[in-house]
Amino acid sequence: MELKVTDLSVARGGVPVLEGVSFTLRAGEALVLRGPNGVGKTTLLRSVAGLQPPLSGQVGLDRESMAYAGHADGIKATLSVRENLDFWADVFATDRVGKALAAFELDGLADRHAGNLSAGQKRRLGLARMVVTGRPVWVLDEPTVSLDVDAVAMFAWAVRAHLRDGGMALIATHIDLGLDEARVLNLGPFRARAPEPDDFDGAFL
Amino acid sequence: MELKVTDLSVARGGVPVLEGVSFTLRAGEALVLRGPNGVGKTTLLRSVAGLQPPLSGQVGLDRESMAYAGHADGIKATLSVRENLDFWADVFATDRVGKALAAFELDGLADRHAGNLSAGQKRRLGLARMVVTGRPVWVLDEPTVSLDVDAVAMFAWAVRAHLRDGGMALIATHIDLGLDEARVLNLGPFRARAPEPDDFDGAFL
Amino acid sequence: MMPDLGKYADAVLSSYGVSIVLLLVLVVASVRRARRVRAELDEVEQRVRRNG
Amino acid sequence: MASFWQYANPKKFVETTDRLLPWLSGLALLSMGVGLIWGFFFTPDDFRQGSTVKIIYLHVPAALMAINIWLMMLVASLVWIVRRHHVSALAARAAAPVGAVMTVIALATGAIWGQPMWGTWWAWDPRLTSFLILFLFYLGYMALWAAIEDDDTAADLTSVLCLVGSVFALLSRYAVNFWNQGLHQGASVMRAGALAGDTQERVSNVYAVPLFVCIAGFVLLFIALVFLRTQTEIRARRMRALLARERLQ
Amino acid sequence: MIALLVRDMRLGTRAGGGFGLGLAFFLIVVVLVPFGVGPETGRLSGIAPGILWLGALLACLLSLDRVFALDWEDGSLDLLATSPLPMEAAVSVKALAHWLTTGLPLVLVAPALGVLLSLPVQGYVPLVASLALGTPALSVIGTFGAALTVGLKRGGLLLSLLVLPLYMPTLIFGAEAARRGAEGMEITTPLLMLAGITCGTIALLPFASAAVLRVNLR
Amino acid sequence: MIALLVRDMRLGTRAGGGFGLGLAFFLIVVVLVPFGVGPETGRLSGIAPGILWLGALLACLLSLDRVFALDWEDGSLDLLATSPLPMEAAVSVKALAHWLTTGLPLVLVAPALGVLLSLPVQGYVPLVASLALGTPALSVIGTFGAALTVGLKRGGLLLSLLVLPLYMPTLIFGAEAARRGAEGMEITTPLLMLAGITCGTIALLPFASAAVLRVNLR
Ligand code: HEM
Ligand SMILES: Nc1ncnc2c1ncn2[C@@H]1O[C@H](COP(=O)(O)OP(=O)(O)OP(=O)(O)O)[C@@H](O)[C@H]1O
Ligand SMILES: Nc1ncnc2c1ncn2[C@@H]1O[C@H](COP(=O)(O)OP(=O)(O)OP(=O)(O)O)[C@@H](O)[C@H]1O
Ligand SMILES: [Mg+2]
Ligand SMILES: [Mg+2]
Repeated sequence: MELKVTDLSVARGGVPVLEGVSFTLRAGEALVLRGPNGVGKTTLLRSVAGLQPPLSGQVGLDRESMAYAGHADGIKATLSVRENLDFWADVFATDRVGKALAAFELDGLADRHAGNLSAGQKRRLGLARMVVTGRPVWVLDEPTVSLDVDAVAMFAWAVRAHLRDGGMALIATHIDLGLDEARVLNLGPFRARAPEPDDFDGAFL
Repeated sequence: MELKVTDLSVARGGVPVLEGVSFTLRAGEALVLRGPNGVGKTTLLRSVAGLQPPLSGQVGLDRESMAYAGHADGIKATLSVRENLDFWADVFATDRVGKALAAFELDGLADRHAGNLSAGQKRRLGLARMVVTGRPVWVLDEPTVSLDVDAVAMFAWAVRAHLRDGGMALIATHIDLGLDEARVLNLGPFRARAPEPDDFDGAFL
Repeated sequence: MMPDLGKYADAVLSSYGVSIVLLLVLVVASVRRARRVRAELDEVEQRVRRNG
Repeated sequence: MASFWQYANPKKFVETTDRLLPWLSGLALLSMGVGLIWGFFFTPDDFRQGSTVKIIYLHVPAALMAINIWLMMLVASLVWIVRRHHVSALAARAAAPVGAVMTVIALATGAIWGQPMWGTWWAWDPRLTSFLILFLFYLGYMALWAAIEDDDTAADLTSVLCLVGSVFALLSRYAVNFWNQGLHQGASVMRAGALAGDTQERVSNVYAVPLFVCIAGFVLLFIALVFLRTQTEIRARRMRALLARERLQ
Repeated sequence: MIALLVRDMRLGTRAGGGFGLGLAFFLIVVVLVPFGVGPETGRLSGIAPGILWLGALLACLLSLDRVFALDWEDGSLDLLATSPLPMEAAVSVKALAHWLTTGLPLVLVAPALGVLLSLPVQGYVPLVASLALGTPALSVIGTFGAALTVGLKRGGLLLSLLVLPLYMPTLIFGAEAARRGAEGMEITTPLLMLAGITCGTIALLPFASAAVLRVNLR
Repeated sequence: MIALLVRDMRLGTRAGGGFGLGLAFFLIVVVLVPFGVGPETGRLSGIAPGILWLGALLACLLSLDRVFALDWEDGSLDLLATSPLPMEAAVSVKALAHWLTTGLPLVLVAPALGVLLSLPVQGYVPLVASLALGTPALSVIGTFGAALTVGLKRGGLLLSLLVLPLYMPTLIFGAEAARRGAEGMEITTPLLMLAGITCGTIALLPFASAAVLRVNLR
């Protein structure tokens, strides 16, 4: 299994932000996307995950094999940590809640209402959800925001375990993840150029 | 002017999380708070900023001299970047919008609706608000979340300028801010210890 | 023993019935919750004492 | 004896009420039983209302309690706001469901009574209407307690609501009176001459004595219930505190 | 699917979740009416079926923004969209959960409120029947409206505005059935129409809602 | 203070901000009533003042959760609390902004809707007068309710439950004034009472709201 992205162009708010992005991700590989603020990492990841249609280009795998985690975690404040994960385990028909809790050291917090977690603990819960999904491709947008050093190490460990099982990971980040084996793709060069001014066609651009 | 915090104990959700925190911050100094996820950094900062009453202990300055920026930025998606800052400039009765825009390189985005910014651009806008307030003590909770390397440098530069003007900064963070001159206070040792189990008094603990 | 309630028997009996049932529900609910919470607290308290 | 406020200590409160509760509940049971049995079996029918007068032994005590429990909650809320004694806030919380049930009883017995007397289950009489509004206040108060997780925050907010609500409940009483002049009896029980029996509206002694026994029974029942429920709230709160602290380690 | 239903019901019935509040709102609207129009029994009983239907509709409406907005805000909707659950199923389950927490309680409590508005005796069965048949349609249509407005911050009022015209046929037939019933007239025709509307919306609208939701997510 | 008012008005009138939606809701409720209760002119004109008041109240209620919830969610409220603006002022300004975007338009449009419900001619002045006097109280009381429920996710329905009983006196005097006016009776007493309530709430409630908000922020 491999994720092959060819010549992908993506737009946000009707304005093209990235053009001609291509990469291939094979089983057991991780790719780190880098680039300055506003270059279009979030937009690219949402397109890859199938949440928004790309302007042009192909994503080789369909959304059925991806698990996406964005800036927001989808955590229900009034459910306990375990209930939150149980729900996703049911939806994805897997039984990895115990594994996920262990991977992010959430056992001690399992019965706490998720609303009462600190910023970093919430983030850990959000990442634990990825383990629960059991999907081969993890699409992660700035996963280590608010995490302390230990938690970043947990995250790196979880990603490595996932890769070892033949998974893939596509991660956008600004900071060091401790995943030295991951390839890095800098998105700076793919910034969309302004189109010709008088190229006034059907798409108004 | 100095910020003298003596023997502060803070609680979250009725549970004490930190005990006996003391430090002094003099004009022109910055203090970085560190500690693992969930140790109570956010709680401490909110107490210092006067948003929640401490369990015991004193904060030497009143809230009138502090500007607080938490995990959420208070940005209005339907107002433009400039309108967002103008509002705070009016509330704090200052005229530093131009300076703030320049400090975080937001001039180019000034007329964009804030809802259409990327995560990092939003964060820059949130930090620009601190410049606008003109308050001497900046209380910042994980300010560099989602910022790229250049933006972190802008932030460090803005903090230095603030310190040079006689300001102070109290910053909780997990990552490196590039502020080498700042003192660091590790909150780990101040974790609240459990009181005796059968001390069943007015506060139920 | 039962007094003659005349044509209003329905009204009188049903109001007594409704009220007594409501009061009983309230009392029983209160007592049961009291028992449960007391037991739970004892258990927690013992555990804390053992660990603490 | 030091001061009354020592009972504001949760531990002291629990100990004291633990000793008092058996006596209180026994007394409540006794007086309610005596009052209701006396009223139901051993009082004559009214010449106008027939046997429906017997409803008075439930209706009037419940109605009085419904109002007075709200007043007690108001006092407890004030004590919490001014002196911040946790027991006081928890007592207000414990009393609210009792008050709501009393309101429901007053409404239900009134409705059942209304059918033979006024020919309708419900009429928009001011007294009845203000009871309905009171019920809404109870509902809102309890819903607010239930919705907020942090105990002290909930105590603060509900006591402010109780305060503001009391003012508005009073206002609505006047508004309702202005809006519709009603069918309902005046408050003759509480009137000075009631027992002396020299006014036209008096409740004759045959009815009054068991009625007072019933009222006493309801009051005692309320006190017993509030003690029990406040204990429960205190324990629940302590348990939450202990569990939270346990998680801290 | 069952997981989603269970979660939604659980969220709805947890503290602050809003179960029973639709009910309370219904109660309050009905209680308010006599204050607005005056307490005369004759006037009240004439408008009782209509007011009860209106109250049910408004209570439904008010709770619609809970259907998707919370899941949207915290990102769950993005995650659900990438999950194996087909969007149509998710939408239907959401509508069902909404009906179970809002519509059903309203149906059950409506007779009691009929008393407050002095609804004539023969009006109770038609009222309950029309509400039981009509409220599922209200939930399904409302879910469609909620899907349309999901991306908008505080779409609450816009949502009402969009959904109310869609509610019109249901309201007309429902209130008509209840009113005719109260006046002792024949009610099969409006009830049949109502049943038709409900079946039609349940069968077809979820596809529209799912499509709209997908557009809103990108 | 003026900055806050300007910002709130601007946010309210921006796309998705909700200005005019309260109005639309009012319109729709009033339009729905004839479908609910049947179209006979006599019956309608009898209940017209009450329905207009009820509609205004519900439209007000529905927009209340906008008062603080958005500012709470994005953290602005924390920032406002640490700003030089006293909380009492902030709360009053919020209430004023709410009235300007909701209450005032309702007052202005009510006569037009009176026509739809065949309100008698002599009823227009009392209706507008009672709405103009009463809606500020609705906004201030509503702001208190919004402050109480600000921390709760989707407190919308709970908010209604808490606020509606508080609205009762205002509604009774307001609707009574409008109704008596429509029947050509004396209306000074209810109008005076209404004015009293409005002044009282404006003078006192902001303190309670500010206190409650401070509690909710910690
Ligand atoms: C659902 C409706 C009703 C409610 C909420 C209600 C409420 C009350 C209240 C609050 C009182 C206490 C008065 C006081 O002593 O201050 C009371 C007393 C009383 N009610 Fe009702 N009532 C209702 C229906 C009725 C009906 C239908 C009747 C019978 C015709 C009735 C007969 C009485 C009588 C005889 C008293 C005692 C009055 C006295 O003090 O002498 N009530 N009710
Ligand atoms: N409606 C819009 N119109 C024009 N430009 C927009 C609109 N919405 C977003 N943008 C721009 O699209 C760009 C891509 O945003 P995106 O969120 O993908 O960036 P990002 O790489 O994830 O940044 P960050 O690291 O800050 O999260 C940004 O520069 C943003 O300002
Ligand atoms: N209602 C509650 N009951 C018990 N504990 C709570 C409650 N709410 C929060 N906590 C705990 O209080 C602690 C302090 O949280 P706080 O947000 O201050 O941490 P933090 O240092 O800011 O963490 P982070 O780096 O993850 O942001 C956390 O361990 C959290 O789990
Ligand atoms: Mg991004
Ligand atoms: Mg934090």
